[in-house]
Amino acid sequence: MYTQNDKRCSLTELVAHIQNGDCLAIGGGLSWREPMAALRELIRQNIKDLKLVGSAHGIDVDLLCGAGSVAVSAESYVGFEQDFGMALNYRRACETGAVKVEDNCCYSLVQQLRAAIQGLPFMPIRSVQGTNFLKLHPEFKTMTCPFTGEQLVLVPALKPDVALIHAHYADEHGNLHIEGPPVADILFAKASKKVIATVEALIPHDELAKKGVTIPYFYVTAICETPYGAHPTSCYPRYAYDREHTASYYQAAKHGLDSFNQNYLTPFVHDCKDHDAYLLAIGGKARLTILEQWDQSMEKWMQLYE
Amino acid sequence: MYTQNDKRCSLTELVAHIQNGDCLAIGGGLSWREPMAALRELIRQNIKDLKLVGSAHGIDVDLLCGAGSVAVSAESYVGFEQDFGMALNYRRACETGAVKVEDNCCYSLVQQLRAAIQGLPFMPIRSVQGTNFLKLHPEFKTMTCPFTGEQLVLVPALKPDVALIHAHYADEHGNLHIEGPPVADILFAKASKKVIATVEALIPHDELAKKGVTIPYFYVTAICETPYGAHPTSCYPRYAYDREHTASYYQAAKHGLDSFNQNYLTPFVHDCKDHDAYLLAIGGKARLTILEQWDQSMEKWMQLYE
Amino acid sequence: MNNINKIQTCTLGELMIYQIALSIEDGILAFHGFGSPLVQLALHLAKRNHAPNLVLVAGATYGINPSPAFLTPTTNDFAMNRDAECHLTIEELFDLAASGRLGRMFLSGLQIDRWGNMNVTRLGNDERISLKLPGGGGGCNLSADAGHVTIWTAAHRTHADEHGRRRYRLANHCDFITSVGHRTAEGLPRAGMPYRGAGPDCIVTDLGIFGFDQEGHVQLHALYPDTSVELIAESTEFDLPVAANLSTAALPEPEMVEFIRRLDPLKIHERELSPADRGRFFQLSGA
Amino acid sequence: MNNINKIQTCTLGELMIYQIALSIEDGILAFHGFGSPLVQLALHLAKRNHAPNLVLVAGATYGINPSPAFLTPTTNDFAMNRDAECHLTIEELFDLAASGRLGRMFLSGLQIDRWGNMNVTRLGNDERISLKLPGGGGGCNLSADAGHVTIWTAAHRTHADEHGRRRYRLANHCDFITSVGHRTAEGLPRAGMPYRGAGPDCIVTDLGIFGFDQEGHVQLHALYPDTSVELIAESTEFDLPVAANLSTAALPEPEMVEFIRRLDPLKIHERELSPADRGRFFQLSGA
Repeated sequence: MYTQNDKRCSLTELVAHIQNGDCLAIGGGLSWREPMAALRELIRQNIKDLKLVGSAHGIDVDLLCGAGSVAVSAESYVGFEQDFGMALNYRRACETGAVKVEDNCCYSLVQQLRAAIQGLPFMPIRSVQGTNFLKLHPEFKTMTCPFTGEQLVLVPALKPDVALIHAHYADEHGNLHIEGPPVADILFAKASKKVIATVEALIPHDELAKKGVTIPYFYVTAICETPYGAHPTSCYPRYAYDREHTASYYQAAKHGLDSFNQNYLTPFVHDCKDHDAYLLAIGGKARLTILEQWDQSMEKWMQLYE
Repeated sequence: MYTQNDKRCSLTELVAHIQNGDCLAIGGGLSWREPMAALRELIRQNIKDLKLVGSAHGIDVDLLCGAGSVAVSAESYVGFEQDFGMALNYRRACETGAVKVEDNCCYSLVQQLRAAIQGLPFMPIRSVQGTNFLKLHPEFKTMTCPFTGEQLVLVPALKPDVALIHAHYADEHGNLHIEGPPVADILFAKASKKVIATVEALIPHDELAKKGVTIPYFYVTAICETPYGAHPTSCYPRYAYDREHTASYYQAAKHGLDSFNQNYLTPFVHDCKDHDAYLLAIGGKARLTILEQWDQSMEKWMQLYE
Repeated sequence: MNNINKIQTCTLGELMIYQIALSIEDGILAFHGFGSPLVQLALHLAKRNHAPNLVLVAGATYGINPSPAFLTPTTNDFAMNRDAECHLTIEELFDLAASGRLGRMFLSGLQIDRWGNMNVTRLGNDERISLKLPGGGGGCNLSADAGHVTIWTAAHRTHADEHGRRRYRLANHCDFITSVGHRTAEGLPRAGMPYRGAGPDCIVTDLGIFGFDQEGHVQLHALYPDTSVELIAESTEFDLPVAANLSTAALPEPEMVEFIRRLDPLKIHERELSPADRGRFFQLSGA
Repeated sequence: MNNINKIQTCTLGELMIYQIALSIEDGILAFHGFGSPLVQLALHLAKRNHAPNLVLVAGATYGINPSPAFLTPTTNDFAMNRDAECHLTIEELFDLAASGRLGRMFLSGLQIDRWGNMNVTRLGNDERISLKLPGGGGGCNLSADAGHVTIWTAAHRTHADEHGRRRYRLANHCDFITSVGHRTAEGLPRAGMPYRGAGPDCIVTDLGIFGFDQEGHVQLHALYPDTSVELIAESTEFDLPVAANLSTAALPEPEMVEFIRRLDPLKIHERELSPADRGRFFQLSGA
């Protein structure tokens, strides 16, 4: 129960809520509303040995794998879809054994989070049995249903240490507003021990209440105003996905870990002392304006993907 | 999956979706947004032997008990709070045995609905054990948790035959918008085999989408535009609770079932051929205007409760 | 301030509201359910005074930290939910309780036994219901899940009928156990049950303030200025241990009384009191 | 109309989209997941043509019945979700599946075995991962829960390496079973499992259209104008039964082709195809 009146803090303080070895749930999904600024700060703070849980992710998980921050991945998908294909840093880390693979499935994850939210030791599920996920998750159990005689899988409660979310708006009290798909963020917020959030803008409570509270304040540990905090992923309607930057990221990753270090991590993470420095490095106001103008015409929008 | 383009029908047709002996989930709660017009029509159609499930209810359940429509009550509360106290028709029907008492608890109900929504035979719950509800619900089972060794209660899936809801707005496709507390309506809509709804007003989809879709169309079987369909309960912000009418209802019930028949059921249900006739009987435009003007001043609002 | 200066007494209702409020810790999430004006007022009083960081969940609407326009006799009313900071759904509130995040709940009963078990379901037995009560809402679940429970009743006082029989509110036996206290229906100690919460720790009645001893048995903690151990014992069916440090309950400050009167201009909370109890007043110490 | 008159051929991608669309029944709820442009286009094509009452759930955004501005290479994009009629949450979509209300799902795999089991998790074994794939999203759950499953892959065709070895897409064995077909990882028949859904009933590949026989074994149903039983057998590791009524797959109408091209101006769906397959065209019968 987080009830302090003013939850604002610096990005450095925000990310310091994450400890080495934590189970971390990253909000957003694929190229949408990933808390990228906070993840870059996490890398700068050299936080390690994370266990990542989530559903469909891309550059967020791949970046952490490339930076060596991850010990275990229990995501259900990590990739760049038809955009660029496989997540190369993630793939390398899994194949070398640097990252232990504990892949999960979306609904199993949902049910595990729900068990935590409901204070239950487990939730039942019909699916999963018959697949090889049971080998990756020896903690799953089975039972014979006393009502139907069917066999059900019991997935244990999953209570991440920290949920890290990027939202559109917050008030000082920590109420969050997310526009568009919340993906698993609400589930993460309710299930996790701590919730830390970067937001595009802090606004007065009255204004936030009109937009609607997506996540009530008492779940939220700390917040940091971080405009463009999702870049290079999108935070519609404020800005679109930066495919061009992501393409350069992908090229850097493609030529191996050294290349990734030299051509991406160094210039865009380690050499940027903070988020403002990063925004300059990726092209500053000029670049951000292009991403913000996605809705000026269909042509401008489409150009972002060409 | 209800996918027809135009789900509008008459109140008579709407209510005809309910069959004798059905398990009926009534939306709203206490004096808020009860589907009263549809319940009056249900009584006129002489639908009988209903099993009612729900959380906190009042005049809706009491009216059906007074009309002899109910065989089983599995509500968790039926009363008039500090307003008038006990629900007299309900109490009488339970005490004579006309209505079988299978009281439930709010969270047990939630978990049973969730089991239906998730296609599971049951949901676990920690509470209930240690109380006498297990005697009223021999269908509940217990298990030893294979993770913790604790004893848990397993409550079976509850799939009402019909959920009957009064919402503020619908579009023709059946998307519903509810303002203010949805109570258990969303859970009912997802868990039930059929969803029928009266609404204050039908509006174009674009307008509805701006307000927000509370219940997606494909859950919804049929809809009927029924302005003031919640009267005498409230449908804020359109109109407040009609405490004066409810007081006369209560007086009629207080003097026994004959009095209730003669002084309430006859004039306000049986002698009203339809909802328009009912609106005239309760005082027509003049009375409704008073209820609509709750927000003109604090004094006007408070007067409604004096 | 002028109004406040004029306040020299408080009513029994205001005393009970204050005493219920004192049981509420700062920084917790607490829920007032419905049909409980004394508790609704107590939560708002607590939040305004010693518990500013209380997460106040309004019953029936599930609004958080609302500023009621005025107390209404039925809880699911926009007046009760005015300017809520945010909202829960019914399932979210109960999930919060089940996951150990509801700090305190407030429950009552037509029968309250020595272990804090309560009945709001029915009088009579399985074969014959002599009085069907409204039912417990979510009380059954919350009595197991909430961190702590405050019990209240405004009908502790009993009166003998012409045969000298009393129908006790604090009774030897619950005809039906709707919500659990420190012993289950089967007599098992609470500690052996996989509940989240610690059970009731406080009872506020029209006659006094009670706690629970180490066995989980009701114990008298404080009198009111106009009650005595004997009076209370007379209205309590079971033998009532008295705490070593028995005291007289503290009375609210005039500004608290003024706050209550402002929030409940229709005096809805007095409907919980017997007509006789509505006439009980206590001199405030500062007056 | 002028544009449509000019359309005399369709591409392999367009043929596949049409064939996937044909597997979609009207009036059901269907979900296209992410990373699957052929399927995304097929769902929109089906809804526009034979399945107007389809409840189309967009992958990643969970928007219902959107009108995409244009297909984007990454699915969780406002362009894909434009003007959605309403929205589900992630848990709601999976609940609908688990309660038997997801009529059809679309799944793919890097390995697809004769029973329709698939692998999108990894190549290699428990000790050593030789290729880590992105993972299955919700495919594992949905393969059990969805009413029916359409399998698709645009990489059925294999090419022998210098040693004459092939890496089969339609393979004897899945290194990891991510999603289940008609036999479980342990070889148990699907009918014995407490799944909601009936499993895969259709496979659309770059070489042809397949169904499943009564045993649940993959069976060739239809060729494309430029493929043959022999060609397909060569690229299939397991023995492939051929349906008695083997046919040639129907081609889309010109207006369907035009619709696809309008919805996917960036030709995102071609990224699923091999460069060689992007050059395959079929003469439309009406032309």
